Amino acid sequence: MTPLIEVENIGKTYGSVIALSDVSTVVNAGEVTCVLGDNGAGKSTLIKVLAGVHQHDRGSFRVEGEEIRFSSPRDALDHGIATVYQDLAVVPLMSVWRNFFLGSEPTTKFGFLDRRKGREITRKALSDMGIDLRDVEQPVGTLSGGERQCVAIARAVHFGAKVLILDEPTAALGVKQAGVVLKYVAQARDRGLGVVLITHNPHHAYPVADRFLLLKRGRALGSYEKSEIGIGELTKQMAGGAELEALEHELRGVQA
Amino acid sequence: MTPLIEVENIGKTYGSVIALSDVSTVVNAGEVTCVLGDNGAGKSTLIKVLAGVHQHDRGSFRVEGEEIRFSSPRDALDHGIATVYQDLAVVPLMSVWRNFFLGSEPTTKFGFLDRRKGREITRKALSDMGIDLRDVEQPVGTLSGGERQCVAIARAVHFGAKVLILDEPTAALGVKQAGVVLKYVAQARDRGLGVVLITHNPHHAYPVADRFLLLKRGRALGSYEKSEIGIGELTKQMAGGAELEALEHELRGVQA
Amino acid sequence: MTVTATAPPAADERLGKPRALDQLVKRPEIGAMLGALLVFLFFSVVTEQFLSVGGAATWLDDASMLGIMAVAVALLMIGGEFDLSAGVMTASTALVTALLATRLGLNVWLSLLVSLAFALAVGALNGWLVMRTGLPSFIVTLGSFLALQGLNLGVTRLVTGSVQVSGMRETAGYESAGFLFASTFQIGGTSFFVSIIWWVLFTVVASVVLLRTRFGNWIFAVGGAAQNARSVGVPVVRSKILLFMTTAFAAWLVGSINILRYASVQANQGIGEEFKYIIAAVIGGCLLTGGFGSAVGAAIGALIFGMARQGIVYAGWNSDWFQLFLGVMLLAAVLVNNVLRRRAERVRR
Amino acid sequence: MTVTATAPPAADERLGKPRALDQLVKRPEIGAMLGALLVFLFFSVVTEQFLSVGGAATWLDDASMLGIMAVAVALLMIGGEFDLSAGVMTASTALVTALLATRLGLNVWLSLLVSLAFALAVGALNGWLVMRTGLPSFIVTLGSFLALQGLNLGVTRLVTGSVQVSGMRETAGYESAGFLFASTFQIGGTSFFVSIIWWVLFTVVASVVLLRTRFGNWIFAVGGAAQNARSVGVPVVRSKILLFMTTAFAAWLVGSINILRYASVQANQGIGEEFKYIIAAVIGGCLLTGGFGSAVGAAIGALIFGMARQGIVYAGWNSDWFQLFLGVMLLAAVLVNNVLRRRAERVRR
Amino acid sequence: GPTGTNTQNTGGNNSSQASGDLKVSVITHGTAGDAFWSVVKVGAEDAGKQLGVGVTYNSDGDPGAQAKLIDNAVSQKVGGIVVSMANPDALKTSVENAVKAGIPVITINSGSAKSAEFGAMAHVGQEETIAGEEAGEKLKAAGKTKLLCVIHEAGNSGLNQRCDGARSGFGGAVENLQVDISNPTDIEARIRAKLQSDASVDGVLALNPQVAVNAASAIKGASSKAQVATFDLNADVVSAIKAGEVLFAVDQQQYQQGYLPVVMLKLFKDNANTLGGGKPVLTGPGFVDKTNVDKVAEYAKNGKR
Ligand SMILES: Nc1ncnc2c1ncn2[C@@H]1O[C@H](COP(=O)(O)OP(=O)(O)OP(=O)(O)O)[C@@H](O)[C@H]1O
Ligand SMILES: Nc1ncnc2c1ncn2[C@@H]1O[C@H](COP(=O)(O)OP(=O)(O)OP(=O)(O)O)[C@@H](O)[C@H]1O
Ligand SMILES: [Mg+2]
Ligand SMILES: [Mg+2]
Repeated sequence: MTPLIEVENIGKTYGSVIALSDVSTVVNAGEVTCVLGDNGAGKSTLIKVLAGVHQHDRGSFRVEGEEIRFSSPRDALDHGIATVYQDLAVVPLMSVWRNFFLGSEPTTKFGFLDRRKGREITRKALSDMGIDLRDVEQPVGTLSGGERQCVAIARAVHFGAKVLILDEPTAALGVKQAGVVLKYVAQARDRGLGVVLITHNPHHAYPVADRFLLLKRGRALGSYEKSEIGIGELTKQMAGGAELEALEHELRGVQA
Repeated sequence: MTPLIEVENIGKTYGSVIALSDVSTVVNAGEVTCVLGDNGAGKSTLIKVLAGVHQHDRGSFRVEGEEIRFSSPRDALDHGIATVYQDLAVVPLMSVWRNFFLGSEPTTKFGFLDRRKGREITRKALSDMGIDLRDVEQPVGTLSGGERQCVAIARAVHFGAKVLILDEPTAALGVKQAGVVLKYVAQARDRGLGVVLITHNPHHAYPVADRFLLLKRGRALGSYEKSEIGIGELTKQMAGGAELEALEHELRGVQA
Repeated sequence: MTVTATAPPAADERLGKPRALDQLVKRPEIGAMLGALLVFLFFSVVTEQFLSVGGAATWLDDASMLGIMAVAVALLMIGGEFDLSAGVMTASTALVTALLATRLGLNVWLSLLVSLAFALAVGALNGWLVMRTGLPSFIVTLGSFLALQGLNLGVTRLVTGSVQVSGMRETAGYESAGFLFASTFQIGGTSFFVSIIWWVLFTVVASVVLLRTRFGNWIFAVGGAAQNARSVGVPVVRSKILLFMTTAFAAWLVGSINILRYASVQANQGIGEEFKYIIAAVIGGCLLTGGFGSAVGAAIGALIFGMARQGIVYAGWNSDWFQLFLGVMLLAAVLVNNVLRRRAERVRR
Repeated sequence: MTVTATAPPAADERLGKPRALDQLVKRPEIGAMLGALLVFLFFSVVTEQFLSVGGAATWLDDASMLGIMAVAVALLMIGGEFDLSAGVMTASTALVTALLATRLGLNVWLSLLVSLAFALAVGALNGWLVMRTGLPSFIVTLGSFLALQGLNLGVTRLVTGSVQVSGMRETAGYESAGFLFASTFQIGGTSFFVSIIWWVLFTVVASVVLLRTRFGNWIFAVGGAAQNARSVGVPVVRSKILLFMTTAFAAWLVGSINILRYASVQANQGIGEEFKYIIAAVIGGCLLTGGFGSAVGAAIGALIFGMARQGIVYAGWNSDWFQLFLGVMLLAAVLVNNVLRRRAERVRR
Repeated sequence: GPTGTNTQNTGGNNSSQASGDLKVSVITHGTAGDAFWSVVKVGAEDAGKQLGVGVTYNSDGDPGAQAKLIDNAVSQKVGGIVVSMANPDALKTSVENAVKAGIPVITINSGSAKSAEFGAMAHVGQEETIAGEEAGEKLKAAGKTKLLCVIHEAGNSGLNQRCDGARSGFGGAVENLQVDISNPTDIEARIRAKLQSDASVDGVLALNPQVAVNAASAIKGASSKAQVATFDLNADVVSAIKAGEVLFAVDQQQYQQGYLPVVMLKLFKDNANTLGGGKPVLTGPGFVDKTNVDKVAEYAKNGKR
């Protein structure tokens, strides 16, 4: 079976800043690939290439075995790659349901927006995630950070076709909401989608992921199958090995 | 000893939205008060009142025993309350060091900006947090989410006087950086500061906090001393009790 | 299997009880409407002729031409861009039509078609330049503003030796084209210009497009956060270019109405008008930063403008102070509008 | 005890090696500078007199008056606001000075003081209204633009019966005030107007304030993200009001130079100029959305303007096409500027 | 005649193409696109073409900018300057500097009172005030009792002077109305509104042919009994005069205000001739009405009247 997405030795520079170099990984159908790493490690850059926001400078990028270079996010969407960005990609002044359907608006048979349908689906999708909004007509900008996150996730889940990419989806979420998101990730995987998940929380990453890609300062630090690594080792690797132990020790020291 | 901050039955509405009502808590010197709750529970609203961004509509708010109502964030700062906002409160187009010192610029004896000093202190404060920036002259807008968070935290820590308020400071941070922030929180507490910490991660909250304030839909759900509650119970309370168990069960079910 | 235990409750305990008035002011145009009502009442009371049918015909006429442009400019502003060349474009299109019809002897209808093509081309060029260079549209369209202004004068003088083109009345097809663009209709014995109907029509179409179509949704999105809109798959470049072309189309419409109605056009017509369009749109609730606004609001903004301009004349106030009255009146209207909108926004949340 | 193991490394492996040219273009003004150089070279080659001392005196003079305003407006724009009343303010201040001196017989110095107070008051009022109402400054200052325009005309006609005030040459203190504001100095046998010195001085002061003082830091902050700046303790309201007052001060300076140099002032002076100030600032690198720009850049933007305007006259091109040349030239300058700035931004990251 | 030295349509604006070495700079206060000044420009350029003189025409309504244009011409060391002085005070220094630099200056249109004082060689044209005055007198003679004077550019001193002149010439009640030349709908609507609210107005004096046409249709719209008179001509005004919709058009024959100074400068350079003996050379006003409109119509079409 060809992987849904396969990148090999991919590289990306912003002007003179090398944000990503020589990174390889695969995303298989029915599997979760988890990208981990420090702040500024290049995680968002990687998924922006996958999502068609930026284009890679070096290396190869294949979708279903076919060498590709997306010209726009629309292009990626049309190839079945849906993305939730870290900065959420919502339009603050627009209402919740209009944001939900942005770019994929439902229309009636006369070509007009089907507003009733739009509102209902949005309300349903959000309440499935445990978010009950007062009003899906309110501007997204007036939602709390976590609520906004949920809108973006609900949108990607609803429209996601083959690959679902999530950039730190649980960062701003409460315990319950985070749990719901993870459940969605697991559900999507079980429906046969390929999922790319970025997170800083090993407790969120470990239960759902099948493969871990560790980045550091733009380079791959390692790539592990779930069978190869335990949560303890993963956490240690995420924090850059030995450094964390010193820190934990110190934190405990201060507490005492 | 009078508490540094004391709020009693405080309430705040945005237009016809009641974001906060009847919430009481204290912040003592040398203690960490942790505010927990779902998305949209009113946590940010509470600390915005404490920080002088908004004003409360009802209830009483005392700083060092004195009834107060801040007219502006400057006012709060002058009372020794430094805040890191969830939306970071940085100016994207300005350079890192100018952001770091914004509102409290260092000047030479002629009244001009002391740019060398500004740059050096900024670089030092950030590298103390484990962030080594290429250039403190680069615009904050070009930093990664986590790097930006670190700038905001470093600033508040550097200028924080009596009370340090942090709204989800670890949300966007890597494991290592989160550890550093928690260390800072513990250090600040040990130096005798009062700290208000908002987080969704019980693993971050439990080690450092002395008191937990649980909010739900704008109301206090409970307030606990650390001695009164364990991390398991806390996590359960944060997720709204029974609901979580069902969810966890399901997540595991899906995984299997 | 649903995870959430709480179904969305019919009444949310976090909502204070909304007052009746607040419910009324949920629409974004309501502020401008009240502003318009104030101006209307004021001049109805202060002057005699303002409220008469003849009076209404006068200020509606004035408002209509401004209104067509204001609505188009409002769409563009919601889409996050400016078009400073919109004013001179009304003259350019009229000049093209007039020169073709009077000098080359083309049929008026054909001339109108050519000038429409010209307008759309300029609009597309504006949009393409803005998107291609990434420069603010304020600057790019300022360039086309100056260029068109120069062309208008230069070409007119080159061809006619004077600064105006006249003599449309003798051209072929003038009557029939004039009927469509510049005729009058009777209400209560008073003639109203057909431009008023164009205005209403244009506003309705723009409003429907904005609120009821995918393209309308995209206009809000590209104005509110173009980068984010792009990442969810909205064709940003195409949408913005279409908006510039819409403005150009409106300028063509106004230019055609003008040339057919006055049968002559002056080369420096339309200069300075572009700001009035923007002002009317802003009075009607458009944000200068894009992403928010309404077509109906812009039309009402133009109405306020028209009523104030003509009302001052009806009131017989010394016209030396004209601009002072206008300034004070606009500011008052915007302030009322603003207070109301804030209130509305509070409710909407 | 430090937690981090890695000290900031001298060379960061994540940085590609910067090219020499890229290093050169780090300053934001460099784009405008190149634009200015292009325009300069162009007219030096195309015309004879442009490069002469007399020629330089002419275009520097033209640039200086625009430049003083452009720099002030640039500060305001960096602070995130517009002032559309800046143009008419130059006429209002001149009118106040002239009316006081010629009609009430006040000493010129005293008249200048009064008009300065008037200017600062209007500036403060603009700023206060903007901050108080939360309306966009575009709209508020549009109101004051219209109001001042009306006042200029109305008061002038009321007092003098005509649309201009003249007769300054006979007033007390004209000589000494004229020396400060409107005298000339000799370089190579050619007289240069002292306004050029004022322009340079104003630019230098503005630049130092912007880059080297706390207030300058605040200007960037309130323009880039006012709400965020407020949360970290920047006095947003005070800063913005001060910026409006700075613009008003500059308008007073230009108005005073005008009235003392031309000894008369026309009521409709300055109308339309406000956009040229904004254009010059944008050419100089200011963002329309605030938070980014440079004072020196704005001064250079004014220089481009001055050179282009006078250069076209030197070239003897048909003035019918004047605006066309100007439009093309401005667009070209901005495009060059833009390409360079992008390059610079890539480096800066 | 000596035509054809320059066949270029845009006129002798490019000095390098002129056969003679005399360069004349015409600097007026008319705004670009103003109908009146357009004719002046055509006059000056025609003279340049015919006499082989390099003529450049520039204009700016702002006195300060106009002064800078004079400075510019002085630094170009042109052979002669023609300038209209709507605001003599503001131009004083610049004109005197030009004279000091040995450049002959001729003033046109307005500023005749200060012309000699500033050292100008001659003045061609007639004060706007006087033109307005005669228009006022003619309207009064036509039996009008209340006049509306339409200013299409607020603060333009030339236009204001015409209305002031009309006021003194008319004797009776004259009211000013301000409109905006860039918006014809607004012009028509405001005139209509004025006529609707004041039925006693029986004469409208427009200062621009386009305004005159708008005024005529406004009168129809308001079913008023007023009649229009105007400054300057275009094809529409000509046919309106024929149709009796426009009473008369003031014709300052401003073509000569552009043409004559170039001739005078040429003659001065070639033979040191002067004209007018220190007194202004008057070019108008003439009047175009039903009696002579047919004669003038053709020239109006070419932009020469
Ligand atoms: N548009 C840009 N221009 C220049 N540099 C950029 C740009 N975007 C990102 N970078 C730089 O590239 C590096 C990688 O950024 P990226 O956003 O991919 O990090 P990340 O791993 O997502 O970090 P975080 O966990 O904090 O979100 C960072 O050092 C960042 O400063
Ligand atoms: N400016 C505002 N206007 C109207 N409603 C607001 C405003 N700010 C917040 N709210 C509403 O008040 C409620 C509380 O918001 P708040 O930001 O305090 O939540 P929070 O607890 O910080 O959530 P999160 O964990 O997601 O950050 C939310 O429902 C939000 O929609
Ligand atoms: Mg990231
Ligand atoms: Mg929050």
